[in-house]
Amino acid sequence: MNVNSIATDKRQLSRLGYALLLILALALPFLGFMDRSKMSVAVLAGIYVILGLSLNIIVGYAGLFQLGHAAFYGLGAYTTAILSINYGVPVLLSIPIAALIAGIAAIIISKPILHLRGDYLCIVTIAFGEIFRIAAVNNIFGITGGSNGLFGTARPEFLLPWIEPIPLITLIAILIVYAITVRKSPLNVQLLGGAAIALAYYLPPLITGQEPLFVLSIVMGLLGLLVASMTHNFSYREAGALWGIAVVFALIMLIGGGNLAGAIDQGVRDTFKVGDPIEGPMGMTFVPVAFKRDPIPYYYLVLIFIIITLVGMLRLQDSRLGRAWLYVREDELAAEATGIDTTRVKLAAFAIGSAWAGVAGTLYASRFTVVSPDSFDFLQSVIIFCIVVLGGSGSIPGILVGTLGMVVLPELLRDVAPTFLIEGIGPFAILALILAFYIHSRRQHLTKAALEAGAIALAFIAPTLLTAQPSLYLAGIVAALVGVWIASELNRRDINPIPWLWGGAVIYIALLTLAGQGLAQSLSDGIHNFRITDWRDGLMGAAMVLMMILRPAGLIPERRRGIVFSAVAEVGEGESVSTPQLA
Amino acid sequence: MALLELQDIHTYYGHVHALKGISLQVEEGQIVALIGANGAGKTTTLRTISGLLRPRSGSIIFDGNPIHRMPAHRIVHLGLTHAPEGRQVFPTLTVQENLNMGAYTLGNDKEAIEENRRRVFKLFPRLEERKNQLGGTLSGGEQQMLSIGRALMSRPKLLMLDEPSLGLAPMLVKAIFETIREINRQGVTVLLVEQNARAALKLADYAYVLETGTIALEGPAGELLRDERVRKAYLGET
Amino acid sequence: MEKFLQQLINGLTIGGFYALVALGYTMVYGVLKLINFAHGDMFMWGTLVGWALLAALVAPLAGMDLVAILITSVVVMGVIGAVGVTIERVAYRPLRKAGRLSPVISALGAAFVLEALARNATEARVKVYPQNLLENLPSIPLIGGVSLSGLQLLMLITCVLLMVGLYAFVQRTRIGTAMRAVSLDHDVSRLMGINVDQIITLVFFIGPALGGIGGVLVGLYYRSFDFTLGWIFGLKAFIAAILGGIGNIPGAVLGGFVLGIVETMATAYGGAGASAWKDAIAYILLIIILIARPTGILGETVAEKV
Amino acid sequence: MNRRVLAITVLVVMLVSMSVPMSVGAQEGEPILIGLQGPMTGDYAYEGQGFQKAVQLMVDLTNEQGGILGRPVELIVEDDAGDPTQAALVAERLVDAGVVAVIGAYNSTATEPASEVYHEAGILHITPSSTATRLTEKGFEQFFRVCFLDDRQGLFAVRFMDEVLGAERIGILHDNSTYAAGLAEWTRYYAEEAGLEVVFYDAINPEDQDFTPILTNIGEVNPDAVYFTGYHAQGGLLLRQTADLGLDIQWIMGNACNNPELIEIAGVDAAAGTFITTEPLPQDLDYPEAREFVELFEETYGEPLTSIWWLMAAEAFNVIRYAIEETGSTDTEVLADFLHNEFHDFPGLTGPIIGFDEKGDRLGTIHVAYIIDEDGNFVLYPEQPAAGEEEEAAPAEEEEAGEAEEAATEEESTAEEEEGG
Repeated sequence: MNVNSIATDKRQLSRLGYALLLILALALPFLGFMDRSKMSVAVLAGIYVILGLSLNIIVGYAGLFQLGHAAFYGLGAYTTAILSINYGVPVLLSIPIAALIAGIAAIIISKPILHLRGDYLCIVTIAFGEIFRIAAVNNIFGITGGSNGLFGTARPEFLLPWIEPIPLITLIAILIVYAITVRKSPLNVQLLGGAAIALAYYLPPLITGQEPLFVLSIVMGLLGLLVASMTHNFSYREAGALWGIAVVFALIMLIGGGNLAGAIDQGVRDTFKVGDPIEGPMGMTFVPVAFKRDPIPYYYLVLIFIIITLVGMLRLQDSRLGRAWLYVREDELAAEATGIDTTRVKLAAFAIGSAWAGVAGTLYASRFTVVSPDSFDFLQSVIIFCIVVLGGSGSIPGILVGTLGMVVLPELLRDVAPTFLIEGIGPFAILALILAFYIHSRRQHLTKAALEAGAIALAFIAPTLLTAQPSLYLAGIVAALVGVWIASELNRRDINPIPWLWGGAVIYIALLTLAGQGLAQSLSDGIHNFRITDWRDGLMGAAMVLMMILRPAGLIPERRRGIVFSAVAEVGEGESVSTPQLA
Repeated sequence: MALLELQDIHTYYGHVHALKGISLQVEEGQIVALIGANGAGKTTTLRTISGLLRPRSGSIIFDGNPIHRMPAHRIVHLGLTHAPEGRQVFPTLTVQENLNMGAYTLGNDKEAIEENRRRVFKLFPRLEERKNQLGGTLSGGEQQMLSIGRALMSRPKLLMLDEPSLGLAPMLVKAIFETIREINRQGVTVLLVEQNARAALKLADYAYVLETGTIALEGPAGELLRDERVRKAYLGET
Repeated sequence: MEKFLQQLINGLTIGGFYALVALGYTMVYGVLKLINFAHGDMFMWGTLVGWALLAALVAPLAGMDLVAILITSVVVMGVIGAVGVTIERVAYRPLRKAGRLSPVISALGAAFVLEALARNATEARVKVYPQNLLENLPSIPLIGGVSLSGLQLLMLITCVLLMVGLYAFVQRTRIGTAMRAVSLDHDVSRLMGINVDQIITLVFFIGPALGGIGGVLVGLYYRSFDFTLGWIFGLKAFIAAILGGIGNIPGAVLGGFVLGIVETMATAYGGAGASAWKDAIAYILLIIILIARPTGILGETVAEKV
Repeated sequence: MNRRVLAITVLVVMLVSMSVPMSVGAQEGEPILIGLQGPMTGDYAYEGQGFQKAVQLMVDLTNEQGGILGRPVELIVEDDAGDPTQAALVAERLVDAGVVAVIGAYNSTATEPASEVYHEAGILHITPSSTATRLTEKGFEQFFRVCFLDDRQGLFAVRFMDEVLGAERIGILHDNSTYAAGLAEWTRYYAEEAGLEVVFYDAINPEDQDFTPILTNIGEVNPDAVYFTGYHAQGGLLLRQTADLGLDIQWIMGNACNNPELIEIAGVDAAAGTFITTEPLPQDLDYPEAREFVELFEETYGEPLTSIWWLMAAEAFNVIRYAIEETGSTDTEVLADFLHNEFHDFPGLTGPIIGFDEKGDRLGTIHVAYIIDEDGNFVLYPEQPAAGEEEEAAPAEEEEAGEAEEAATEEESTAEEEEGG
């Protein structure tokens, strides 16, 4: 067993993909269709991404069951709420405390049970999650507020040192980075470019006396840096371009700067609660700034944490500990044989994952200001678990997709009129999914698969087309699923399913065309009385079953990180590959 | 027509191509041995025949029936049993219950079961002494006896044995091989997988040598025993 | 003493219900090494179907309560057994070789589906069993003022009879032995000519059918239920199965009674607030057992690999 | 490669199928939008759906009569499932939809985060059923409630046990929900003040089916009366199992047990003789508006109006309607100012609304005691505790209660928040 044969992880999304995603994420609040409520959903989804990533350490990396993750998430949230409400600790400061408490709790709880078989571990984590919830409901130690939970967690607040030194420091930082970026160019070119950035940066606020313009200036400084760094050979031409930009910018600012400054100032005051300045040491002034209800600052706060989490996870994945997790996940006995302290490695996964869930809990508490036991019950644990597993255990893009499916989609489905969903676009989406999965699973014989799929599609669409009763799509969905099932059963038995499928489709169509009217009416009534929120859990459950049957490894499974303990592990049977050769 | 015939069998474990075109025949009344090193595909061959693994291509004909697509439990009904490697008796079932499971295909035919049991107890008197003990509490040799006895309970036409000598003391190995000969004499065809090539070749009528999923050599056992290459690679001679 | 005896009876009754449901868990776990999370919800469906049937039968069979209950029980066994078999076919069988995570997710998914169906069928409301069923069963006076109500006795007898029957089936019959064989090793069982899929189907019939009966009994005893019943009861029953040693039929029964009695006694003698902590007590008991004796009270000490 | 294509296909299909319908829901004319937020699904779905039925009926009636200020009224319903996270999200949705006022949410846990959203957005917000003290103590001038704080019910229950039943040793049982625990705490506070001896005080686990252990314990202590403050599902089981165990316990139950299902679950024989402290039942309200509405409700939906909270939700709508009509404005500040200062003696469905205090709490109280008779009906108990002082000096009483409230809060930290329903 060659442990060094582990290939490095091939990132599933290329760097470009990540970059595009980041740009999209940064720009999201400015997209036209994003209103406050959708931004709120985005914030919530962001928190779940962090949760999914944290659980991924435990489930995806170390391969351990954890169906009580919500307890650690809740522990973090309650810690923050209690510290904030009772002791006035600013929420951002409580992040390390929340992480620490969740992490320590994870160590205490998981240490005695880590040696248990997978499914026992699973049930113990469920039990722990329930104990947490019951303790919270019972107002343990009189600090959890019972089943209503705790009200009034503070929003994030921070002191903004708002005076000259800050722009100055920012400028210096930008210039240093700039100097490093263009360090191969002649000194005079460097100086010229730097002066351009400084000009674009400082001139407008200096001339107009409008300090808020520094916000725009930071953008300009970064833009200048980008221009400078884009070229390998930074020359007079690029420096000239910088000057051009700087001058144009300065001119625009001089003309419209006053209004712009006002708008920026207003924007900041609308979004944040800006307190009275506090005099600090060394002549500095601090402006207390607190979040308001507005989701956008939260969005960026959560985004920052997602990025921190992602970077941390990618680093962990490639670290010694990350490799140790991999071995433990793939083959615990073999890992132990190579000298890995498996208990400690697993404990580390539990502790790190849980601590990070605690951080997500802090973000939750400060966003929603209320923590209550119901928000951290078993269903939450399942949702987080599904985010990890449905997307593909161990896979980071999988978590993003999982969050979309488990958190974002249900929220967006609120908007969907059931009639439209079921009679309009929904059926085709479902049919497309069925056929895509179907053809995918029969890749070897594309023509045959297409013929079979065609019959299924016909059974799906034809009755509606013939009778002009959209509600018959519902019967069509059933027909399509039955068709897929029949096809797979017949294929398994080496019977050619094509005549059966087509025959069945034709009979079905004939029957529905004859008797479709009445059925269509009752189905239609059913659809109109259908309340999608009633069925959310059920649909979620059906999706879970379906997904597992069709893609047991998840939607975007982690590409095997190249660990093959040689064929032996799979062939088993005690046979090894060392073969004496016949002469 | 041979009792068992494999034609160009290919079997995969996931992406691992384990059997790369195995063809072999077992004539009625014979003892046929499959020998080869660890990982050559001996066990895989047996598991493919008995239906635990499904070959990706090729055909297996047993007693005139194609069985390569048949589920394992139906193959047993045709009279082909397989005593798996490593004495896999049911540890928490008693000896008697283990044997009854061997006769599962006979249904509720009490008489036939009783008769088969008597035959097995005759072959392995030790089992009768311990018939109410749990399978897991038997010694290694006894478990091997139980495993073979269990496979005989359905009165098979062909018995496949996987490494019956594995991990047994030399004395016991000898006794087991004696019994196999006795079983064969009673009219049961035997397909034997063995690492102990010498003993297997001595016992068998015909033998196949497997190497990395293909048949490298075949011939009457006596001839193989004298074959230079076999002696070098498998009999530890130089 | 009187109080203790009364509490013991209370504990035994609830323990009997746990035991009935635990049997299904333990059988499925035995043959598939799968925690059938949908089992608790199948049990709840037993209560639900039983409720619907009884409501329909009470009027035509007025005065013949026992007949109505008997018919209901048989039908519920069939229906819930069929549900179990269907769930196995749809949600578990395709995943037999898919690793450990996938069946867990699938099982949870199936549980959610069952629960959502029940919630919508009952409009998320408490449903009440028909009034005055089995009203005139005599109660049996024991020492002191303590008495065992007729209903309690009926429940206990039914539970015990079903369990003894199941145990005899598994221990004495050919199919039962085959079940035990399958739980030990699928491949070797196949080599014996056992149709493993059929045995699994059978297990997925018997377990839920027993759970369904348990559901009817719970409905009769408590007279009301709602769709959330399945999850809590299921979890408790699973704990009972682990307590007794999962995969072990007498163990599941013992575990059920132990859990019922421990819960009851903890509530009775645990002082104020203990009742609200009852579930937590069960979970803590589970964790202690798993740390101290992972194979449960009656579990064999055969080491099982991770 | 193929997998990625597949995954992307799936994603695109998902996105397409969810992005298209966003534009649905165009408006006609210029209706006044009223939001209703409540648990349409989840554990409290029954109550939430009742809210919707009751308020929708009121809206329809209003529109039949020509709307408010000649403008039609449109009700926008959002489901928060009783969950604070969802409550905040749906509140944002209602704000985005441009509602004038919001009715909801059901439980205090959901109302709290929603009230912050409405406060910042400047939208009139009335809860029909959230009774947590804290909600009105944040100084949100546009937040009101039409229900009563639960200290009043606790006081009433104690008076009833003391004056009417003549109990000396009482037991109190709750179910650990904040509402029930809070009511239990208040009851204990007033009981001790009144000199009653609380010989049993404990909680049940509402997820249980079997309460025989704790009932056996109560039987041992044998109090003169036991007050259960939890919900009707458990209340019914308690009564049933009391009878099954052959115990003789005089039960009194709080307003969350004011539901015919209690009797169904318990069985008439087991339920008979139980007292319920509650706001008056719709049919016992001596207000024509109430009776008319209750009848209309039954006529429209084919089911009786069983929960007082549904009536409270309709009440909240009437208050909003009245305020808009009186002021001729849909401006939140104007409406809030009107409700605080000029809104008096409104003929409400749940009794006359004397007014709102400066915190937004409803003034006065209306609790009465019912008994379940041999036929399984809730009947107004002929004897009620001397009520006089309470109704005469309601505002003063309110202040007094406020002080008592503070005292109790200091003593019992668990009594901080209470929840309705």
